[in-house]
Amino acid sequence: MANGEREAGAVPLPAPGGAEHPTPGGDAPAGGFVQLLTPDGERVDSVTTADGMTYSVDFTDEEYRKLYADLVTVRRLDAEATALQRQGELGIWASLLGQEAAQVGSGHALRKQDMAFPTYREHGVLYTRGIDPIMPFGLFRGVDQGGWDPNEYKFNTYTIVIGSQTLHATGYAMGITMDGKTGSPDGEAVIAYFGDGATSQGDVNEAFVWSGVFNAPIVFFCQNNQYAISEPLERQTRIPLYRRAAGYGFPGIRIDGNDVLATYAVTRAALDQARNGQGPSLIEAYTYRMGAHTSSDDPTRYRIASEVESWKAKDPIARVKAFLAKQQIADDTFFAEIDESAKKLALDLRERVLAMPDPQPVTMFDNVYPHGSPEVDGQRAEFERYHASFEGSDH
Amino acid sequence: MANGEREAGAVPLPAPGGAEHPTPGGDAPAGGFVQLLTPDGERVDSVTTADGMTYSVDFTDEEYRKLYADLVTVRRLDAEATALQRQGELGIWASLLGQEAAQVGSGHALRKQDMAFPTYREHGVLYTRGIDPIMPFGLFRGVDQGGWDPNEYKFNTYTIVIGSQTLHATGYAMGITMDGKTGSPDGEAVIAYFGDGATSQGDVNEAFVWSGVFNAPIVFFCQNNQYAISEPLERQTRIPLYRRAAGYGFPGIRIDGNDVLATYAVTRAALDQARNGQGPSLIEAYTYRMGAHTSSDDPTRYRIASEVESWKAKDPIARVKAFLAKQQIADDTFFAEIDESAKKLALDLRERVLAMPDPQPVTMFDNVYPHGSPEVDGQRAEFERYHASFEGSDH
Amino acid sequence: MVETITLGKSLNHGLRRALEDDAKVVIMGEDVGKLGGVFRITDGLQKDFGEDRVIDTPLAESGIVGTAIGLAIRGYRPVCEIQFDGFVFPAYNQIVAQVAKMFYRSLGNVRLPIVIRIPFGGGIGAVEHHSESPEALFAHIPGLKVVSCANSADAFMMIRQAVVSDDPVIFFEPKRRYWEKGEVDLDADLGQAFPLHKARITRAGTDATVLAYGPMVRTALDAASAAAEDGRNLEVIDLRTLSPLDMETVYASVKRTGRAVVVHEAPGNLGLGAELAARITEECFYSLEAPVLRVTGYDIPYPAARVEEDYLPDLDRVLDAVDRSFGW
Amino acid sequence: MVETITLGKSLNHGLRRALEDDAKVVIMGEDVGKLGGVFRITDGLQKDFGEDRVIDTPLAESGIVGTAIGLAIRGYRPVCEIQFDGFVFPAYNQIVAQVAKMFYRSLGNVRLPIVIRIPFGGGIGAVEHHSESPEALFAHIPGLKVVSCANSADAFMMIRQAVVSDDPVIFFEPKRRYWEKGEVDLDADLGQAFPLHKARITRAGTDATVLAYGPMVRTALDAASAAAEDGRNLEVIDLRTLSPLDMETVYASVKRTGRAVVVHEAPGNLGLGAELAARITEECFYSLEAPVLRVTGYDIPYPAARVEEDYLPDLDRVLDAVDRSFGW
Ligand SMILES: Cc1ncc(C[n+]2csc(CCOP(=O)(O)OP(=O)(O)O)c2C)c(N)n1
Ligand SMILES: Cc1ncc(C[n+]2csc(CCOP(=O)(O)OP(=O)(O)O)c2C)c(N)n1
Ligand SMILES: [Mg+2]
Ligand SMILES: [Mg+2]
Repeated sequence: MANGEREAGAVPLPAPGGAEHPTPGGDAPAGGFVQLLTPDGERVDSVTTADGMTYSVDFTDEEYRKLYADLVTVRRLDAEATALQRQGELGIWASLLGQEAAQVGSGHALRKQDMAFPTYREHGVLYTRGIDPIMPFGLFRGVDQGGWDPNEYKFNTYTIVIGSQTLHATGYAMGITMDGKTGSPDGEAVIAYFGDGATSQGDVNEAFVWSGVFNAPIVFFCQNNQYAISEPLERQTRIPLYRRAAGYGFPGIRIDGNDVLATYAVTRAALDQARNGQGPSLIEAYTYRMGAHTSSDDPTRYRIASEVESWKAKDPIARVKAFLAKQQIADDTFFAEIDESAKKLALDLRERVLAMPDPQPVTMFDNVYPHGSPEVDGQRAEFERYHASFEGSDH
Repeated sequence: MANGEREAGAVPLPAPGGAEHPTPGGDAPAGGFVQLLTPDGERVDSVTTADGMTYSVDFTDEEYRKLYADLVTVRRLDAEATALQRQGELGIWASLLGQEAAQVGSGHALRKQDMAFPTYREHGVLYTRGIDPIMPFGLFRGVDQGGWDPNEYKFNTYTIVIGSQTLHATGYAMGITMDGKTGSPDGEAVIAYFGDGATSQGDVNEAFVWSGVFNAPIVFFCQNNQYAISEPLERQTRIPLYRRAAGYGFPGIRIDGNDVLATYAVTRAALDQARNGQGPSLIEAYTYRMGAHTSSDDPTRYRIASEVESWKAKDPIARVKAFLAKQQIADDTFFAEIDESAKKLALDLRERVLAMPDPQPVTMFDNVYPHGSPEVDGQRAEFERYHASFEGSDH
Repeated sequence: MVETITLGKSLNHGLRRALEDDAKVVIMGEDVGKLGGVFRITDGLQKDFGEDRVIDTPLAESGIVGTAIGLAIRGYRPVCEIQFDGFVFPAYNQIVAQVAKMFYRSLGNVRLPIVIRIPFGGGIGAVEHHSESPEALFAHIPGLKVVSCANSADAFMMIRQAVVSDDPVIFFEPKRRYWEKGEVDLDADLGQAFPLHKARITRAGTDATVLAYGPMVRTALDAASAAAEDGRNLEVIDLRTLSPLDMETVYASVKRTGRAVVVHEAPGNLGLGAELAARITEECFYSLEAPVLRVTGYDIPYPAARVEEDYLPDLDRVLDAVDRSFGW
Repeated sequence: MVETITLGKSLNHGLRRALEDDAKVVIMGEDVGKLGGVFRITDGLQKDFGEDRVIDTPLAESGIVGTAIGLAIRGYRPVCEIQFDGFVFPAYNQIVAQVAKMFYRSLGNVRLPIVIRIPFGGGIGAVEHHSESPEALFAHIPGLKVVSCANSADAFMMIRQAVVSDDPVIFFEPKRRYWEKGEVDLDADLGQAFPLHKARITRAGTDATVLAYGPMVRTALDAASAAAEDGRNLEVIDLRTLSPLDMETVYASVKRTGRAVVVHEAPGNLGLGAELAARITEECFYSLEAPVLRVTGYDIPYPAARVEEDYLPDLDRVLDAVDRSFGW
């Protein structure tokens, strides 16, 4: 990469638990964050934080293009889902618009053997795991509750009750240690996703306690998208969230969550530390939820248009495109191709979503217990008898 | 006081959230703590912490003697309770042995208008509030569940479910703000007591979240007595507990919890900050549970005698006695008088505990609902009918 | 002034009145402020009463109830909103071990006049945790009172009654009925209100008693209308109070009709229907022509939205139970 | 090798066997390690199996169950100890929303073979929160199985059966019976064990059926002995499984005797007795000579230790209910 070391990106980052530094300006929040790609597409070669960690990326052109393609694709798929919801084909949709870099960057940072515990919004992470993007649509269409095998995909089912999954992730990570699968570069690690709002839940803080005590190989990845539904960050904390970690004895770091490179670099480093036996860390990905909380939400009730506008200037995809163009890593043909292939994927997704069969009502009695239960069996039989009684009638 | 400034006591204390400093030796744990009276009774005039706060006390001789008297008295009452339990007169007893300084010091630091939320072990705080020490014996004798009026005594009922009271305290403190009772020297403040084990509970961490967000006038007072029943501190945290606060954006400080002067000075300052509108803080009182967790516990199963021995050298009362004697603030006659009056109080307590009447069984139906309930009324009537049916029989 | 408004709007009016009537009343919960709650039940209240009266809280249910307890100890009357039924469980410990027991523990010294509002039940096509009916988990706990409103008029009065009550009240709101309209006398006086802990005969009948509450009252009434066409005259009782139960009203009805069917969305096993059946049988043993029958959700987790209509009790299942009762 | 040992020791033996039989079994909880638990049920296990198999956890019940879920997803079989009944509520959210539902949610892909052990019930003279009977709060939740043992032999086998079961099991231990002794065949084979989810007729009788579980089985048996002196022949069923209920055994008995009395310590309102009464009445409507009667704790918070004997069902109250049944 031709870029030299550049001060602008290296916004001062406090050491974990250290005092905040004033921000020299630019788009970083007070306290700074790690940024490797500025909003106008300037690469920062590397950033060294106050605790002596140096972050950089070393991607091939091919890898850069892949990152870009994934960013565009997850945004396009998300837009398709939003449309499907508006058309009544989904019960609800939780859009990731604006958070593509945080998700694609951290998702790529995972190694094959790593396990992810998502919330309900990590469609982008899911995609980078190589999982068929249709997977969560059962849940949002109301066809199932999110039925896949976490161990097959190394990606847990979506969790809706805020914060719960952070404890599951911690327990899983404890299991990695118990299995002797840490302490080497091909050890395993866990990433737990959650939002800014979730940091207020007891469970999330208990997960911090446990991870510290058991030195669990886990990365807590907080997408601070500035809102918990209508509530701005100030309702959850009066200091930056990444600083929470210091109180539990492990590093916390804030990254520009709209910068896919910083996200990748810092997450990869944190995961590698975890797999090497150095324990937990917290990453606060500073980003913004560009859309509504979910399709049921009306954000005009609680935030002003100019705020959303100001974040448009920090778009996570535009900056990568600018960078690729400037560096001649990609040209308009490439960009058009990616748009095209994303569109194709989206239309294919649409078709397959529309083709999703409604479940047979009687299947609601399945999978209540691994070993079954006479009560459920009895009610299923009763249900079938009852419905059979309507056969031939207009029911 | 004739003591000059003295280095030994001014063990370096990190700024809230700052990195730990090596301890220069003596009895302070790694990271240091605020100490104004050494184990051998040397006064330290004042201690200035890394965040620029200076702590000292300015007691009259009379006040010193009162402190000593309270320390001796609460220990003597506690011993009486332990004896009563052994004799089968109490169902259980949670002894404060070893924690007298943390309780008496913080209790004295409260101003009249301040509200305290205890756990089940704060008999010493209760005593300093001027409350009849018999009050908690209903609970421990099994006569009631701790029935007093928190607002009358500015001292909440004991809370057994670990951590719950920290949220109650936070809500109460929010109410102080809503009532406009902060921002002045005669504002109100709240103190919430809890143990080292409690710091792992979600509720306690949620209380930190809320207090930070609402800038609640509250002091979190953690008596780190090194154990949660059998579990040593390392099962709850890998760094000192006082550092937890920094992650929530308010100051945390560690004090020698066996030093009644440091406890008083730091707690008083924290409460005054709170009442002045400067929000919450966390005090970790570093102390030791000299006895069993409760009378049901057998600490020989999980800790060695030499550890207990080493803490005897840091006894919270012996050092005050040594200081008073050295400074000629009190003499043997005084000490004997205090022992005598404490004993009298203890024997009086014993008598009154033994005289506590067993509740009438039917009173168990009282106080279920302020407005009553037909179901409870019906069951009470039923109960009375049923018991009346045995009248004259041997039941 | 009698207006025809939705159940949701009635709650909004009721809460507004509660805020007006007593300066100690505060509303707290997630998104209750600017947004007015995800169902807009608190719409406009923060704007009119300020951020100290209508408090957007951190995202932590245990914190909501736990701090409400502290506020209540200080003399406030907190009304907590739990965003959806399935999210009350992080607060369950504070509710069961503290809210329910503090009056008892303190020998009557500490009153906790807290209302915990919970939109409950299914039928809105939602994802997991948004359609549950956990009322039995509260009704089983001594020290709590539990109520549910079923129509606009009750919504307006019952929420106000709950707020002025010194008992802790778990207030279940039938979320899928939020948009159903009814007449409400917005000047109605609390003093003359129908008592909070009384059931109401919503439709008088002679042949069988159908017991329902919350969202199922409408279903029961629809069933009664359909049954009437077949010449069967069902009595429908809206329980309104789930703890304590108003059994006098229930017994009197069942003794007249000789038959009872209980309807609720919650799983049948250990649902309210179990308790009602047990008590009715004990009290009306010789009046019953058939056992008390239950039409409830199945004993499975709330299913995916696309099959929820098959899970939820409906008019047909109620009528089927009535038929079975007559065929006993 | 048949030994006469306490119920508590039987659980200890059972857990030891479970740890021996499967390296994936881990025990976790507060004070379960060096101390062996406050009731010593895990005594010696950490010493023999190591700190990775018997884990002293931070003081956080939600954390205990939440991390157990993660361990289970990774293939472990965690056995969680909750120190006392009254302290399970901080974990209630993880139990209800996650443990109970993950198999369903994942369409059967995620099994959570977790056992949650809860010492429950009163009678030990303890302070608040140490004597509660919250079993109905779990039995009402689809996706959980709930059992309770009543004697040493069952304790030894049932805890092992619970551990090998892929269903999540809430395992209620009758804490006041921990010190009662009984014969246990320590070589007993799991394969030939009496099924976990079957009730057992503990004393055969003809005149009335007494249903009990956990600590009340002994009370019921004592009542039956006393009744026998008066010439009344009571059948006592130890339910053992609280969810699912083994109704076949119950129905058969009640159809024979025509009378049923349910006994439990939990408050009556919405307790297990309600469900049993409702089902028995529906199934045995024409066999019942009297309504199913319930002898339970009252609908009040668990009272102070010095009056608990008046709160708890005892022999006399059971006999009184039997009398009332006969007098119906
Ligand atoms: C325990 C719980 N309480 C409330 C909710 C309702 N709820 C769903 S999302 C949400 C806000 C979450 O905010 P955040 O953690 O910042 O994540 P984001 O949605 O912004 O990604 C709330 C309150 C829930 N799902 N779970
Ligand atoms: C929620 C909850 N879980 C478990 C217990 C049982 N228990 C009582 S005291 C205690 C240890 C408390 O340790 P700590 O917080 O350090 O306070 P200490 O007893 O040392 O003063 C435990 C586990 C409880 N009371 N509440
Ligand atoms: Mg957010
Ligand atoms: Mg402790």
